[in-house]
Order: sequence, then structure tokens, then C-alpha cells
Amino acid sequence: MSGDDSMIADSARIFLSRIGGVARARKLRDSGMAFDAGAWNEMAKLGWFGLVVPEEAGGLGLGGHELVALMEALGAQLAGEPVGESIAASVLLSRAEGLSSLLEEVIAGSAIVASVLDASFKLAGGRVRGASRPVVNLAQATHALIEITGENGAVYVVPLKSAGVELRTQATVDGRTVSELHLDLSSEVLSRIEMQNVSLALGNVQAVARLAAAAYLVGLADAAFAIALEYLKTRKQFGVAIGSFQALQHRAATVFVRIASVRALISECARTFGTERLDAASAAAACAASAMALQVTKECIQFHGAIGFADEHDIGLYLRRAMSTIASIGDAGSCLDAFSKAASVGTEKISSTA
Amino acid sequence: MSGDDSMIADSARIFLSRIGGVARARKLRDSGMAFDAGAWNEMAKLGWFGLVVPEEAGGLGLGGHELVALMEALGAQLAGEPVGESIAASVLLSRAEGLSSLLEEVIAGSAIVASVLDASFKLAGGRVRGASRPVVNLAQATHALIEITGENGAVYVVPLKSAGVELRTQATVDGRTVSELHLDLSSEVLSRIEMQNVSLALGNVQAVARLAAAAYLVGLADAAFAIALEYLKTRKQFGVAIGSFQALQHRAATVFVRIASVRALISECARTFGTERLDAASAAAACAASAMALQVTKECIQFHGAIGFADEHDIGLYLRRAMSTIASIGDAGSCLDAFSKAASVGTEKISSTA
Amino acid sequence: MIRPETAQETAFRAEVRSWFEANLQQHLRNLTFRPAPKESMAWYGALYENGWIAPHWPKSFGGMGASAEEQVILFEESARIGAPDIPTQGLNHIGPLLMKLGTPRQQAFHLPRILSGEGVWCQGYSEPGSGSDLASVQTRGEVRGGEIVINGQKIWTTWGHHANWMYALVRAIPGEKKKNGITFVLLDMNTKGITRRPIRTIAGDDEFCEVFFDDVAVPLSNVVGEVDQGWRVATSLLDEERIRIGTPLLPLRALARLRAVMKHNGLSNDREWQRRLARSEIAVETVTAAYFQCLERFETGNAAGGESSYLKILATEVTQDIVDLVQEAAGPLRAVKVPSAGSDARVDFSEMYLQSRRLSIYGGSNEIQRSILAAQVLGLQGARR
Amino acid sequence: MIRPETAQETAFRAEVRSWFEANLQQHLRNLTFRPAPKESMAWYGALYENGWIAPHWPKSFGGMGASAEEQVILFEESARIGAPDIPTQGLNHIGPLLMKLGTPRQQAFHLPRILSGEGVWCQGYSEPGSGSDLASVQTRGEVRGGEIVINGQKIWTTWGHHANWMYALVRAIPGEKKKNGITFVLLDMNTKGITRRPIRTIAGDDEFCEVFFDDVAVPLSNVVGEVDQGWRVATSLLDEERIRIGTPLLPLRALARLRAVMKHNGLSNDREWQRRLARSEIAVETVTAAYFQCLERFETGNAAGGESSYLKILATEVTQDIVDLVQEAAGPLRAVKVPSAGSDARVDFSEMYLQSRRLSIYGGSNEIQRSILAAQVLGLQGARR
Repeated sequence: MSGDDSMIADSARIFLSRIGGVARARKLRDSGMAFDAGAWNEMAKLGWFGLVVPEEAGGLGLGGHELVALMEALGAQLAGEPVGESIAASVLLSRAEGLSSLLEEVIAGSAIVASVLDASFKLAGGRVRGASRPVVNLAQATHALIEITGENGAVYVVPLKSAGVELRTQATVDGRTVSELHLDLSSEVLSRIEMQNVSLALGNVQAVARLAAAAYLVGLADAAFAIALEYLKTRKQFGVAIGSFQALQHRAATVFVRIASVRALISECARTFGTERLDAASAAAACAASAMALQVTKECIQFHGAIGFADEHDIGLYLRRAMSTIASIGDAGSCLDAFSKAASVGTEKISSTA
Repeated sequence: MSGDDSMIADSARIFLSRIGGVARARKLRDSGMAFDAGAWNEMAKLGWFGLVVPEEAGGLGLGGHELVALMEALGAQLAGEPVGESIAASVLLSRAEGLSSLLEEVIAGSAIVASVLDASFKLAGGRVRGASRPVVNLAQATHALIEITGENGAVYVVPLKSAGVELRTQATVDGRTVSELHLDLSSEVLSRIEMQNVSLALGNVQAVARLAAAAYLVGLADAAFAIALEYLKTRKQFGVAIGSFQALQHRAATVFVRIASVRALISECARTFGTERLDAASAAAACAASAMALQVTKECIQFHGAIGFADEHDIGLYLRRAMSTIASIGDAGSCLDAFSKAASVGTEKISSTA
Repeated sequence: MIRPETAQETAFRAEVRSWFEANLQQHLRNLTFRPAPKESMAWYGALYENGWIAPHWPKSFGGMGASAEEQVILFEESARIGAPDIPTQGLNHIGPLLMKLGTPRQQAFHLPRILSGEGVWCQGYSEPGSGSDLASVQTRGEVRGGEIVINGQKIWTTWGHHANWMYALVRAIPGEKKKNGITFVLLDMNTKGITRRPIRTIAGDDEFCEVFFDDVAVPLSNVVGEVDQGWRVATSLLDEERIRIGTPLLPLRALARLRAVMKHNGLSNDREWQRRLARSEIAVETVTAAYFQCLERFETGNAAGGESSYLKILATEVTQDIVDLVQEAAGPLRAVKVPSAGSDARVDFSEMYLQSRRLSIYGGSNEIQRSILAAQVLGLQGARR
Repeated sequence: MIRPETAQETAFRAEVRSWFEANLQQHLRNLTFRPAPKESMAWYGALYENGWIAPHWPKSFGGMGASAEEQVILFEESARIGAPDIPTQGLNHIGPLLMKLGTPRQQAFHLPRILSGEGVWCQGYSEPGSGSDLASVQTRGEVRGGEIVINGQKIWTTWGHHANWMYALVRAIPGEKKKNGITFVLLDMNTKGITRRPIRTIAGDDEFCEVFFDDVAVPLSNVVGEVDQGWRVATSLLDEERIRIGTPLLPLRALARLRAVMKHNGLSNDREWQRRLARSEIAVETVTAAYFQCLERFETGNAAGGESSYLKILATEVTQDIVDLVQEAAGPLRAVKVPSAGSDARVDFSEMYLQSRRLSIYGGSNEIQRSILAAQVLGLQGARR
């Protein structure tokens, strides 16, 4: 990292530590509060939700590296707020017409716009009906971006306080929530988004969300491994530090290789921010980071032995948060399909050897 | 093992050692001779090709356990002759009408009947035409069992010396061969097999061949591991036996678990010989043994370091023979599909928890 | 199971299945968490009344004396109907140990109570400083007159807060680190001086607890074997214990969850997922086969010491592999905490996945089991840890 | 590569592609074995004439001074057209070492010859008793007057029978086992007293040879660094060497073979196989990313010692994973020895799979690399091997 990204990472690290770090994630989970409004407002003040919004539209005008740096810092301290989701939505809002006030609210933190793309909403007889697949953190959103397919298909903003909006919400293992969005309401409540090639822009929202989630997972895995490494160095069994056992050393080396290589991949993906390659790159990042984060956090629990399986130890929080973050990406199969599709239909192919 | 199976295993082990053991496999490969006629005739005298043929039909009248014991012994010494294939064909021949003289020849070793099931042969205008997928050891066969689909579909025996029979043969990495069977000949050359439910019997041939190949792979993997274990105990690096390194110990333990568990599975499968469960059981055995054998033989090469990668050391022969044996089973996907199908359509389900 | 059933076994399976259908209450089916003993006791008692609570115990001690095949049929049918987990420390661990090494009085008192469910047991082996290294027990047990007086602490005591009896290792001279000087005692958990603190797990349940001993006086008649000779007692049945951990029950349950999630998410007819399911089914059959083989080898005295470690590794890792697939099949629902309770049976997306982390840790971590295999079965010497 | 290309890089890629198409002879494309140097020398020479033979060498030594991106473009285009493997011991190992530690005379003599292909090198490190344990070198090198006289044996010398120069480690006092006392020498393979015996590999080619030294006299001017100080010389560029082993070239080639076998066996449109291919492509992008990162960290001096071990592990294991898929996709053809030479490009079913066994063994086994990472990067002390 160099420059803006390391500044963002440092300030995020300091801020997140100040407001409680990993202990905050535990406290929020235990209190059944999925959302820390105070923290959210402070994050807004730091400019995070406008991170990649052009300066002329009120944002910080930064790019992929800064997004990755911020998300890694959030993952390292298990901050569960929908920061990645907000940033992803801002990418579309800042390009659409007539949505500048909503964008301002997003940047200010007073609106949270979720992207609900894996869904089947239909417009017929002036009413919008349909349901989505489960979406992580949707319960915190004030608005949803949805796509209506079929005739008169378009992208719309739905205020979630409207009558006819129903969220079917379930708790996740880490204190977040996941919700299906059920709609049965008049189309007049929706605002149609006016912009060129809105479907492409919507794909871009998903790509940014995927890249953000992948970076979050790298930060999370890296922090979990730091804890496990410390444990390997200090915990003794049979009279010696367990980190002196070669079998564990080699497995720790494997964990290092997994984290370091996926981090390198995501750094490459960050470079594609704002280019056509982002679709393929973010799908690759999400696939690689998901598999890596599960493998790493499970192995870190195993390194801890019984204490790793106790809720009172932090190490288990990392696996559980990895689970909900991966849930936000969808399933591995569709992510691989997305990669194949994006890597082969883009005007520039990702791999020129294909 | 107890009784007939251990007798078969002991006599096979002694016989195979006497005729040269693993060194024979190497010699055959180096000489470009895929087939050792002398050994084959001696195997016939031991009664192997009639192992599971009823005594009244001239066989030994033994069953699944003896088949597994024999095939494990063959695998352990890398005997590459088509013993499993011959035994599989004998199962059908001994039930069909009018084929007793061919069966006699098979038992005597003067005929070798290959089962060429993965193929598309058609009968039209009095001619049989079509081609098969590649079949291991087919070049050694004197006859092929084929199934003709469509109208007048039936199972036939094709003498491979006939005009209009073409084998497209390629060498394999271990000195065997693999051949496509291409047919374009008058149907009068073929003998139609008369028996009830011949398709079922054909499935049974494939099942017996799969079980035989799986047992061969277990014997092969076990023998490879014995060599590797000896190497781990004697080879020194950094002044100590490499088998004292914990990382290698744990991996050796994993290899042990893999071999022992698949051997246990195959022993269960042997019990299904002659029952409807054999289809599902043999598919399971083949899938499990294939994956196990590759993992084990690769790991055994790795345990050896550079010498494991040299042709002059025997350990590499085990991986290469595993490859051709797995090739004889087909591909993993179809084997899994066969398991799913057999386990769910049989009158008794394999797993009663489904 | 792949092993063909005899007519008698098929009849037994049919009997088990219909009896389970008739006797297992609906609300106890397809639970994902292990219910607390008081909740599952109705089921435990029903099995007891029917003579099926201890399939692997000999008839002479009140068990069912079941064949290996009957045991597997019971596992398969339990997984099929989604029967709840029941306390097993008595049935699988201390019961068999007392049969072998207990005094006639200990046997007469405890064995019937284990069978009836009156005696619920926990194991007091692990301590804060000794997870994998059992021989480093520090809890002190001092003989004073006819009693042994215990001070110290145990941890990771599975179900310690539900148990009314504990079997534990204590040592006369604390600080000494060796295998002699350890005493194996049976403790009534209602004895004065015992405090328990439940430990919540990452799966959200209270699987474990900590147990503190403050001058807990236990009559010497509750010592198994001789005072100071407890190490031999504790290790005499390690193989038996690992075989009980390595039954196909857990992998079968994991498979049931995989099928349920695949069905819930519309993957039952997806070829890729069917193949993954087939691969998992084959892996479970491998566990069943290995279980049969181990039982037979131990019964006929053909097993190498430590060979049972292989079963523990196999069964736990197959289970973990299958729940990995459960997670993947769950897709966007993978983190959902509470199993869905729709019109269908409960569908668990995350619980067994999280619970299964312990499988490679408890009962002697899989690292320890691999070291045992390497040293005792493979003869790889000079273990440099 | 995922990294977006500059207009200049895109132009470079186009130039490389069309130059490769125009200059790489058809019979040298999609070879599966590494051709002997004399066969590939036409291609080597063409690259040399065009200034592309040593992308990573600085211009001051006659290299191309290519950027990391240009290097990756060259790898990708090489894999795309199926360019043959060329000798790399000179370009990747002894060349960079001489640039750093050679005398001006050594540099002036050898570097141009490496570039032109006149000097083909092999590495004389491994000995029968010392595979992973380099410091236990036993080959004797005795200083007599202005010469160092060598007796002993090397083994696993990659392409030793094709090379005309060797760089080797020898020691003054045999039997002594430590890191000093080792001398780093450059040997003309035509010197009297050298005998070579090729070693056939499990993939059927002569990848290695044994080299025997019988009173081989080498002028002292061929010592790199000081006599007895060779250990420092040999280890000074270990990181650089591991980075050269860890390029994306091998994984890219594996990917090309996977695509070819999928196409040959009708799997290109099978969804399950498309997903496996996608997963492999992503894994290769991970290697490319790690390669970029390592180059940058080493160039800017931000790398920990031993960090390059991670690249070696990653690139070799990704390659092995992909060739596992090649085997599975090959199905009944998986054991076919000679690549099919149909109307299409050659399709290799088994060769790279077998050849790839060495990847986790050579260049310091992956076990050694893991131990290095654990000790040097992760700080896990008291390595108990």
C-alpha cells in the first residue's frame, strides 16, 4: 500500500479500535443489536460511504485500492455494518440522474441503499410483485435497488418503509441478519433510475460489492491468523510451545500461502476498479477469498484446540463472520459462472491465453 | 481374510514373486511386450480365470472375497494381465447358453474375452458398424462382448480376428495398451448371446470388472506405501531418518487411513458378489479406490524426493499402473452417476437412510 | 450399509423403523442441537424399556448384545428418522470401563443406573494446562483416611452441568509430571465443594463446562483400580472409546442434513450436486466398512494398539467434509442461525457445521491420533514433535 | 492477467503475439516434453536476436529490462502459442548470480554466452546423500597450485547431459558437515575426468543426469567469491531462484492442457467442467498476482527473507492441482503415453501430470519451503523436524 490507501487503512484501524474493535462485534451480537447507529454516523463523517464517489458529487473521489484497504481494515476488526453495500450502491447513484439527494443521504449515512439483485420482481397492472433471495444486512437498509424484468423492465429504487414491503428476516450466526424482500405494492412508490446502460451499472454495483466482501474476508482471515500464530507461539503442550511441532508449522505455512496469495489477487482486482475487467476480477476475488477464508478460519480454530471451540474466545467469531460475509456473495457456483461469463464476453479478455 | 481367500492370496503372492514380481512388470514394459503368454498360461493352470465360475461349469466356484484377494495380490506386484477382465466376462459366459466352449477356452487361457460396453454399435442392413471408447488391455483379447442398441438390440460375441474389426491402439505409461474397437462387418460373424435379462448380466460384467479393478488398486497402493514406509525409516537427511519428521509422520498416517478405509469398503463390496447390491457397491468401490490410489501413489513419490521421480526406482511404477487401471474404470463422473443410479433404483437400497 | 442383510437383519430393520416411528415423539425428531438430558430422557427411557439403549453392551450386564450389523442398522435408522442425541459418556465410556475394571459393587451400583438414565456421566480428564497432554493432570487428590480429597479444576467437561456423576483423573503429588501417581475416581456431582460453570460453544450451545473442586471428599470405594494406578485404568479402554467416537452415526447425520439442504435449495436434481452427494454417500459407506472392520479386529484380537485412531480420524473428517458441502449448498442461507422450521422437516444450515469443528479436537485431537498411528501402527520412530 | 494493460502493454502483447506466430516453427509448438537444447536452439536464438531471451535481465548486461507486466505478457503469450521450454539454468540462476558476485572477467565471458545460447548450464548441488540438506555436500574440491581438483559425484543434475557448463558446490575437507568450507566453482563440462549418466524420469524423458568427477582440474579463476566461502554465494540468490520457479508460466501451461483435454473429450460445454476450469483460471491469476507482488516487494526491499518460498509453493501446487484435473478430464485416455496428434493441436493426457511430480520436490522440496516460511516468515521457533 502507498498513499491514500494506507492513510485510509490506518485511520480505519485507529477508529475501529477506538470504538471497541472485535469486542464491539461481540457486544453487538450479544445485545441482539445488529446495527450500531453511533458508529455508523462516525463512519459517515470519515467519508467512507462516499469513498469512491467523485469529489464533484460530494465524495472522496478515491478508487479500488482505497476500497480494498478500508474493507480489509473492517474485516480485521469484524465491523459488521453494511459499508461495502453502501459503497457499492453509491457507484450507481452517483451516475444516475435525479438521485443526487439520495446519494447525499447515503454519503451522510442517513440512507442505506441495499442492492437486491438476485430476485424476480415483476411489474403488472401498475403493481410490483415478487420476492428476492436472502440478502445479508438488508434489514438495516432504508432503500433497495431492484431490477424489474420483462416488459418495461428497468432499475428502481424502493423506499423500504413503504406499505407493501415485507422483509422476512432471520438472524445469522454472527449477529447479523439475512432477509428476503417481498414486494406487493403500487409502482408509483418506486423511482425509476434514469441512466444509460443501467443494467451494466447494476452489474457494476454487484462487482463492487463482491470486491468489497472479498477484501473484508482477507482482512478477517489475516487477523484470525495473527491470533492463531500468537497462540502457537505461547501455548505449551508436552512442555513445549505447540508452534514448535513441525506438523503444525507446515500447516501454518499453508495458511500463510493462502492468505498472502489471495491478498495479492485482490490487490490486482483493485486495479480494475472503473474498468470493464472489474466484473471478472471481482468474481474471481470473491470465489478465491470465500474458499480461503473458510479454510483459514477453520484451521485457526483447530490450532487453538478446545478453547477455539468456546464462544468466549474471539477466534470463533472470525469463522462465523466469514460465513455471513460469504453468504452476502451468494453461492460458489454462480460466482464461478459469473467469472466464466465475464472473462469471456468482455471486450478485453482477462486471460489472453484462453 | 480367512479360508479360501487367504489361500488364493498366498498362492498368488508366491506365484507372482516366483515369476518376477514387480521386476517382471518393469521388464515387460521395457521390452514393449504388453503380454506375458507364459505367465498367462500358468495363471490359467492356477484356475484364476474360472475363479468365480461354478464348479459344474469347470470353475473353482469361489466368490467375491476370493476375487478381491486375488486382485489385491495382482495389484501389489503390478501384474498387468487382463485377469479381472477375464473373470468379469466369465460371469456372463457361464450363464449364457451355447457358449460353454468359449467359457472353457477362457478358463484355459486360450481365449480372452473383453467387455466393450462404452460404445455405440449399430446393426443395419446385415452389417454391424460403430466404435467404442478406449478400452485398456483390449489388444490382448481374442473376443469382445458388445451390445448393439436399437432395434434387434442384443449382446454379441465378436471374434476379434475377423475381417472388419479394427483396433486403434495406443501405448499407456505403464506398458499396457488402450484401444478403440472399430467395427464394420457382417452380422453373421457375431454370435448372439441367448440368456434371460442379458442387459442385467452385462451390467454385472461391468460391476465385477469394477470391483476387480478397485481391489487391484488397493493392493497396489498398499504395496507402494510399504515401500515408502521403509524409505521413511531408512533415508536420512539432516542426520536423522526422514520418518522422524512430524510433518511426514502425519501425512503417512493420512495415507494409512486412506488405504485401510478403502480396503474395508472393498471387503464389504465383496460380500455383495452375486447380489443385486453389487452394481452400487462396485461403483462405490471403483470411485473410492481410484481417488485413493492416485493420492497414495503421488504422496509415496513425494516421500521419496528426487529418487521417487526417477524411473529406475520402482515407486513410480505404482502411480503409472494406477493410471491405466483407473482408465479401465472410465471416468469419475460416470462412476458416481452409476452409483447414484444403482443405489436408488435397486429393489433394496444401499443406504436405508436416504 | 453395503453389507447385504440377512432376512433376520432385514426384519430387525423393519422392526426398528416402525418402532421408532411409533415411539419417537415428533418434537424430538430432526433436532439439530443435542437436547439437554432432561428433554431427551423420554426417548432414552423408551429405548431402555425396549432393551435397545446399549446395543454394544453384553447381555450379562443388561445390554442388548447386538451384532455389528444390528448396531449399524440402529445408527442408520436413527439418522433416518432424525433421532436426538442422547448422553453417551455412561454408555460408551465409563460403563465399558467399569465392566472391565470396576469392583462388583461399583458395577452393581452404576451399570443399571447408566442403562436406565438415572446416572448421567461426564468425563473429568482435561484441565486448563493439559488438553492433549493428559498425563500432565494437576488436580490434586489426597488420601485422608478412608477418603480421597480433591482440589483443582477440570475444563472442557462435555455436558458437565447436566451430569450427576463424573469419572476423573486426579494426582497425589501436584506438579509432578508423569503417568504414575494418577488416581481414577468416580465422583457424585452433588458432593459438597463442586462448582460448575457452563461454557458456551461457537455453535451457541452449552456443550461444555468448567468444574471446580474445593475439598471434595470422595470415599476410597469410588476409586477404580488402585490409588496412583489410574493412568492404566484411563488408557485401558482408549481403543474402545475411539471406536465409539468413530461410528457411522455422525457421518450419517451429516448426510441427512446435506440431503435436506439440497432439497430446500432446489439442488436435488442438479447433476453436479448429485455427484457430490454420491461421493459423500460413498465416504459414509467407507466409515461403516471401517467400523465393521475395527469391531471385528478388536473382537478377534487382531488389532494393533492404536489402530482405532484410524477410525476416529476417518469418521470425524468424513463428517467435516460433508458439512463443508452443507455450507456450500446452503448458499446465501449458510449463516442462518436457527434451522428453518417450514412445513417440511427442520433444515439446518449452520449448526452442525459449527458443532463439527470440535470433532477433530475432542477425544484426543486428530493431530494426536496421527502421531499415535505413526508411532504405534506405522513404526515411525523418533517422533520429533 | 487481471491487471489492466496500458496502451503500451497492449501494443507489446500484440507485437509478441504476431512475432511469435511468425517466428515459432510449427513443429516446435505445443510440444509436451522439453526438447533437448539442440532442438530448441533455433527458437532460443530467435528470441535472442529479437532481444527477448532475458526479459528480467537489466539492459546493462544485455537483458531486455522488461517490466513485470511485460514478463507476464511474455509468459501468457508463450503458453498461448505453446512455445517450447528452453534452458533456464543460465538465464535464471547462474546469470543473475554472476551479475551480483562474479568477477568482471567471469561476467564478460559467461553472460553473453548465456544470452546467445552458446553456454548451456546445469546446476551441481544435489548429491546422493544430500537432497534437501545442501550443506552436507561431500564432493571434494582440493586446491593444488592455481587449480581446484574435484573428485566426487553429483546427482539429479537437471539437463546435465545437455549442458556445457556447470556451477557446483564442492568442499575442501570431505566428511565435515557445515556450511563453511564449501567452494562455488564454474566447470567446463568438457574438462577431462567428467563422466555423465542420464537418469530417465517417471515421465519417460531424460530430465536429469548423474555427473562423476575424477580428478577434474578447474582453474581458480573459475571460483565465484572466495574459496571456502561458497555457501554464502549459493544462498545469496535463493530468493531470486524461487521467484523464477514461481512464475505463472507453468500454471499457464497446465491450464492450456486442461482446455485442450476438455475440448478433446467434449467437456468444454459441461457446466461442472466449466466451473472447474474457472476455478483453475482464478488459481492461475492468483499465481500471477503473487508473482507481481513478490517482484515488487523484492525490488523495493520490502520482502522478508524466505518470503519467496511462498511463491514456489503456490505456483507448483496450483500446477499440480490443475494437472490432477487434466487427468480426470482425460477419463479412459488418462494413461495414454504419447500425446494425440490429430488434426488439432497435440493433446497431452499424462505427460505433464507425471512431469509435475517433480515440482514439489525440486528447487528445495515444498516441505523445506514450508519449514523456511515457518521459521523465517512466521517466526515459529524451535523447529522440531
